[in-house]
Amino acid sequence: MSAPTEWQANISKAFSNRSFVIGLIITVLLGLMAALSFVWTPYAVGSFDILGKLKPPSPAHWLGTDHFGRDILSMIMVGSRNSIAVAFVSVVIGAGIGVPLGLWAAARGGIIDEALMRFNDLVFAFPALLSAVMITAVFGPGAINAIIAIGIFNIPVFARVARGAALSLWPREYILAAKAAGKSSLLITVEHILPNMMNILVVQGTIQFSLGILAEAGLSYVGLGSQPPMPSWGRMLFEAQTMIGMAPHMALYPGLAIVITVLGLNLLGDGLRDVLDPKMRRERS
Amino acid sequence: MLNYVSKRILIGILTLLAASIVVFIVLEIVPGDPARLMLGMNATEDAVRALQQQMGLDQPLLVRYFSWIGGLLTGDFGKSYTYSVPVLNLISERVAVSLPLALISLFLSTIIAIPVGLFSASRRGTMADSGTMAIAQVGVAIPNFWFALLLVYVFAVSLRLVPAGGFPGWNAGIWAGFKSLILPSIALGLPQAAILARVTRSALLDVLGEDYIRTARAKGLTRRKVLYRHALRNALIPVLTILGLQFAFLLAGTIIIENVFYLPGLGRLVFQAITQRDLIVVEGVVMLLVATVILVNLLVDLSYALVDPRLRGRP
Amino acid sequence: MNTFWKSALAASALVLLSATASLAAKTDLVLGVVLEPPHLDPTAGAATAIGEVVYANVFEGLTRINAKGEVLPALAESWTVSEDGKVYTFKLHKDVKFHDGTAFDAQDVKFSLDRARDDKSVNPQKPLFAAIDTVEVVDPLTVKVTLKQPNGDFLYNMGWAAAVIVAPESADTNKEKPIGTGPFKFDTWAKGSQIVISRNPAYWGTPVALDKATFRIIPDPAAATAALLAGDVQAFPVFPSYEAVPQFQADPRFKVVIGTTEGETVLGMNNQKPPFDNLKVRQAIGHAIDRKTLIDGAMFGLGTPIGSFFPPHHPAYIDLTAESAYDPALSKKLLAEAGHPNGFKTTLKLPPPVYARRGGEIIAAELREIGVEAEIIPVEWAQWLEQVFKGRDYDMTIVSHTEPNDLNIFARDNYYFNYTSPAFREVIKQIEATSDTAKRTQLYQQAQKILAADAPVAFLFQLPKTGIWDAKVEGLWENGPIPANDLTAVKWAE
Amino acid sequence: MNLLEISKLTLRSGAFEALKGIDLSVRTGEIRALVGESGSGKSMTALSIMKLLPGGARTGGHIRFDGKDLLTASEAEMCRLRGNEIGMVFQEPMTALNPVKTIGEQVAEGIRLHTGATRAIAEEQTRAILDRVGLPPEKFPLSRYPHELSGGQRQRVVIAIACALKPRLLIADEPTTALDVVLQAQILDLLQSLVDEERMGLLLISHDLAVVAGMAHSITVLRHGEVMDTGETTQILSEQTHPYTRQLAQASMHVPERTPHHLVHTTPDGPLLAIRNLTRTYPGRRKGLFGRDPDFRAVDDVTFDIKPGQSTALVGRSGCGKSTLARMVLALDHPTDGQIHFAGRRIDKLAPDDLRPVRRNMQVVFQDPYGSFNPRHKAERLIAEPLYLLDRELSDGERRDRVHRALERVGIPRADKDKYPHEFSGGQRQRLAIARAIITEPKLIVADEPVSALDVSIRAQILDLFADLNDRLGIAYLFITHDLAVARAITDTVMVMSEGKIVERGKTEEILRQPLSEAGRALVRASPDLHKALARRITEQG
Repeated sequence: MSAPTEWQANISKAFSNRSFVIGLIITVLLGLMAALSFVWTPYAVGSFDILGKLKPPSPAHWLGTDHFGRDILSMIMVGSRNSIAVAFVSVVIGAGIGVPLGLWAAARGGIIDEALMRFNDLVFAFPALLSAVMITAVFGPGAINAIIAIGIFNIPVFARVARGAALSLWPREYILAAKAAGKSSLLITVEHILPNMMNILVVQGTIQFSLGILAEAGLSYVGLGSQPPMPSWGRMLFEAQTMIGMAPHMALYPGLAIVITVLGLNLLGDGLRDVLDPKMRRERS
Repeated sequence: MLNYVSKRILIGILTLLAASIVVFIVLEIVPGDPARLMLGMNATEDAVRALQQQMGLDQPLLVRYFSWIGGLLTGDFGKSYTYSVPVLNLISERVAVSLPLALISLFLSTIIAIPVGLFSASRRGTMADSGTMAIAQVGVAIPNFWFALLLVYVFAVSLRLVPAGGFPGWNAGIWAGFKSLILPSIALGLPQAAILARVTRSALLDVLGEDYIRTARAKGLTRRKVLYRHALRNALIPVLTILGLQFAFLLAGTIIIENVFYLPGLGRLVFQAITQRDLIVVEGVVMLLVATVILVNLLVDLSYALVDPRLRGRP
Repeated sequence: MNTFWKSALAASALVLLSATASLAAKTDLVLGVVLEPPHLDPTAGAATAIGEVVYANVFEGLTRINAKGEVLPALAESWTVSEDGKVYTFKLHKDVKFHDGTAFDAQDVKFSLDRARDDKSVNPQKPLFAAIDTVEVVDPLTVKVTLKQPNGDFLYNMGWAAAVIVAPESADTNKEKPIGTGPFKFDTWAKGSQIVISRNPAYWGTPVALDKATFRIIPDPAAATAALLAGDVQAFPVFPSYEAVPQFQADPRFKVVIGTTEGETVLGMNNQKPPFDNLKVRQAIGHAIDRKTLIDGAMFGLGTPIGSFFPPHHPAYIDLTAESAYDPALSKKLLAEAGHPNGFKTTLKLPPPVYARRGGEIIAAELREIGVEAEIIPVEWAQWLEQVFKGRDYDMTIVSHTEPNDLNIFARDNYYFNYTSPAFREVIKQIEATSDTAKRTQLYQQAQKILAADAPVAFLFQLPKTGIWDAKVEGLWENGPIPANDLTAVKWAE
Repeated sequence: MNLLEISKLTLRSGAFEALKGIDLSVRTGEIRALVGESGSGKSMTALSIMKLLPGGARTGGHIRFDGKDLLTASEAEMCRLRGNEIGMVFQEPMTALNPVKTIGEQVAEGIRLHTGATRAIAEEQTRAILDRVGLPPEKFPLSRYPHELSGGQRQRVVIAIACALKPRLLIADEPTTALDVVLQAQILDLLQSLVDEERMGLLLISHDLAVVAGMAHSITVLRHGEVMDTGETTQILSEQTHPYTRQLAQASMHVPERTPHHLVHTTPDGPLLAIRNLTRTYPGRRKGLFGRDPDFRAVDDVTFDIKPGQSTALVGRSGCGKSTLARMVLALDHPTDGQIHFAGRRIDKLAPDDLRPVRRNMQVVFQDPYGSFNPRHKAERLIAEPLYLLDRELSDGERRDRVHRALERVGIPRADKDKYPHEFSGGQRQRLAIARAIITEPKLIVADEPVSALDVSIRAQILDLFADLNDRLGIAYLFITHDLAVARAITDTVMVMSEGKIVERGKTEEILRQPLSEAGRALVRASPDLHKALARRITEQG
């Protein structure tokens, strides 16, 4: 992707960046936890033990059990898959559609650019959570629709970032040189523009990923995210809400899981930004 | 300047129009018949049909769209299917809760975040800076509904300092109303403050690297004076952008918080209206929120020009 | 953390105790209700939330149903029934006035009943009035109602919220500003927040003890718990959070009353859609469900198991749960006999209430044990009505049938179960035409047995009425024979 | 006693030693030039005096101002000195002013801070000083914002800020590098007269000896953080005892050797490039819903020819339209009107695909050696990019041969083809840019300010390379520059451009010796010239 020497420099810079290291450790642990949950969890998440419900943390159940007697640690482990999958796919959707749109608008300018900007205005004019509620009201709740709802809002974010970065690259002299070498806009975009904005896209992707985790938790919390029997952190919180008086651990641990995950991703994003692109300003709401 | 404003207003109106079409179409395909929902499981088919007729649901799509749009233009948002009162009345009752909530949260977020951002930026690299930013970093990661949950149980149920939720109405007195908005405002405002403090700090740090800061220092200004007189105003543009986004978020994104605190606000109205298929209410509220977002964006753009004279002459 | 919460709760309890101790007998009451009524006209909307506010408080019918589910006189002080059971002559109370001052007389009764039967009627319970042939005003205080055929349930039906008497002057505005004849009159309604009613000083009957009653709308179970604990509401007649009940039971400040309702909760199956058209499959599903686990897990132990479609508090009830006792081995055998030795895949559409969503999770897990993979599809009520109830596009669903006296739904054409049993229909027909109690009891039991044997649905449990209120509040209904919060006898103890 | 006395100043930032024991002094009323190429530590010296160094830099030695050691002075003492006793002017006028404050506020701020004057009095003084620096209040009210001023005007505001309180020492850090030659001369004149009037000491920092030769009393030459040479201007420049000083001086006056027969490539086929009535207008700014500012004619009815092998300079002040013209020639911008013929073929209306053979014969070299390469590609790929224009795809071997040949021609070792751009120095990068331009063996190279971002010694080498390629390969040049020294060095003919029009053209030597147009005269007069400056100083001193 970039010069080996630049790579090496970046890597050593990265590993001396505290945010990056902490963020990376948390993110890697999260990934490992999700991967582990495919082959092993302390208890099966589908097994109910009504008699052993609402038990506080103990050696048998490190994080206690929920209202159906399920092991909360196992639920959190399996739930991480759901959070990661929803957030990741919605970033892929957002970047996959938004980046080409932004690049196209920047390359063509004029009416195409104006149209994209107006489209962005339109999407941004809809408060995100409200629209997610509307989308799930139409298509029904579920992980897939949550992905679509979150992904749609990632599109203009990536389109705007890609467009902005591309617009700042187009007047560069090496782009002019490539034009003088007779290359088409498409070829220039692929060869010169896109590789030179990967840093920004990676950082933005990390940010949207962490926002996606939060958004998924919010949607699940209001019952519009992924559905049982698939565990999800947001729904665990929703279920815990009425039992917080007798089983506070049910609310505590899934909440902490969200906080730590988002924190880890944000730290990773901050670190990446510091390492890759010290000038980039962070865009988020 | 005037031209710029008129262009922005025109774009805003077009966006609003496009939004109305999107909203109308989306809600058209929402499954579920409001008439049947109102009459329930024992209702006969002709009772359902009679109610559909009463509510005007039997009209063709285009007719309904234009009568709705025409109504909006004349300030008539239609009549709620379920409450059978004018939508505008419903909305204005709810705005009286949501708007103060959003404003208090925004106020909280701003008065916490900007001083914290200034404090941190002026002590860049110190323990105080990294400590503050670590807290802010955690604040950004906390889902506000979880935070709300913790607040309710600590401050309302345990310490009984404020009501656990509900809204007595402004008729019960300004203080009583305000008291029931305290916790929701904190739950909404603090995570936003964390974001805003980070933005403020990084905007300030960006500005502090500019050449004109060095010019000001070369004049003999102290670091502190440079921070307040030169850096702060230049850092306001990103801060204003975030503030604008936050206002929209706070006004509309309160669905969850309003549920936790059972506040009768716009968010809960629209959520409830969606589940009850009170589409005309949903359409009205969404259009209002979209219009608000557009208006706030316009105001933010105009305030850029107040802050930055370079934008005043923009075509 | 755990101990922190406990001590926090204990501390709050102490504060509450000291706060309430000094109060003298009050004459106002704040009740929590989960759902906000869409409007306040029970003759134009099915939402139970309407009746929960206005029934017996603001509006009254010819008859009324009391806490035990018995029919009592209301606006009709007495009545006579003709020999053939077809003509009912009601004698009305005199000097009754609507809240707007207009007088109540036989014309209002005729107007109300005719309006409900009309072609243009949007009455949610139109079938209740289907039996009526004519309504005649004999004199201002006498009304004669002639039925098409005898109907044993007629007096009971006239006690429903949808059959309350309204005045022609105010019928069109009742949704917003209900005008009835009841002991309370409507005051204010802050949408999304609360509805206030206050004592009607001109009431014709026994005056009520309360000056004012506020129905505060609290949809969120956690918020309901907090509001009760904080004293913001003093009574929650149908408390939405089963899991919080033990907490209140342990708290001497509160009275917890677990009553019964008319809500038979069933796992509905589409009897015409394979594989549910096969009796053995339906039976297999019934035997796969452990009602005790279900009630413990989804309802926190609240609720009575049922083996057929009949409320356990009814004198004619017979316990048929043994017919579909929990026996997964038998389930698997039945499935194999039905040609599904490895089970099958199906769907389970769940409406919003917690009994359905939580119960659905448990049932899906239990069905997995016998090889049936049920995909959970949560739906809103509007979708449920559209897809399941009207469209009959579903495999399985869970819903509680809360209408009183609704055994006859299994005899209806095109009802969403798609269950057709000529034998059962015949029994229902006989019940409707019978007034004799002993005979009716026998028929009811016969009907219960047919249903238990045919297993058109899996019978789960009777929905409990979890009432929680301040220990000093007296007179609230313990059971819920119909959805109502009758405040006529409610008062604060000295 | 010297006003400023720097002794053994060291500066390190981490492991890097930026200054290695600098000695330097400025007397009251003296103009001391501090000259060095990029990275020599001249700006660091200035910032050390102001104590405005970036965080993490550690200083040693002494900086005495008026006898007081600044390195040990407290921050409060420094705040009292800055702007009051010591003023500073920076290199980049476009960013040196706060965009959200009026120029009045920014000038008055220092005055009020140090004198405690009331707002009214401070504004009075502000008007006076702005008037003095050439911004009369009637034309430039205090309420102007920086963005409403041009670069030269902004630099005047910066000077006003620095001189508002008549400091005893003024530090000017490359105050004219970002400006064109005419502005440069004006700003230097202004600085000189201010310093003379108030008897300030001036520390004038520059990378170009020719710029300072005309006004500095004494010169200190800096290289790699060490003082190479120091002394009186006339003496230093006339004797040139130190080899580095000599090197700088020669580079500044360098004229490449060119063989006189370079026009032999002329063919009877007519001109290689023929421009006819070329015009480019930009629509005026929209004012109201229907109103617009008048259209702006960036290039206005330009006609000229370039013969094969001919090297032509297009000179003019910044904003005169020369870059727009170049972009149209390169078909990177479309003319509003007029025609462009290349090798006898009209090219201004060609479709992108039909342009390929044209582009193959017409390549470009840009100004900025840092921005002209994609940082993610290796040198080989970068240089080979124009081969895309060939009609047939080359084999890997052919491609490599071409790359090797191009690298050889610009004097870069073959092995370097596997390096990334950031691994090359500025001068090497400009060589790469030239290699890229010649790889298709074009007939014309358009070079847009190809040496103006380079240090003088590098600049000389690159000019030599251009001259050499012209000789050996017979490539014609269209050289865009504002620097007459460059034009003089390697072109045969010159066109002077002003406000979109070509106002004068002819043989390079003749025009530079005796310009006829107003624009040409201004350029020639303002152009720094070491020979002339030295001659004048020697006569002045008698």
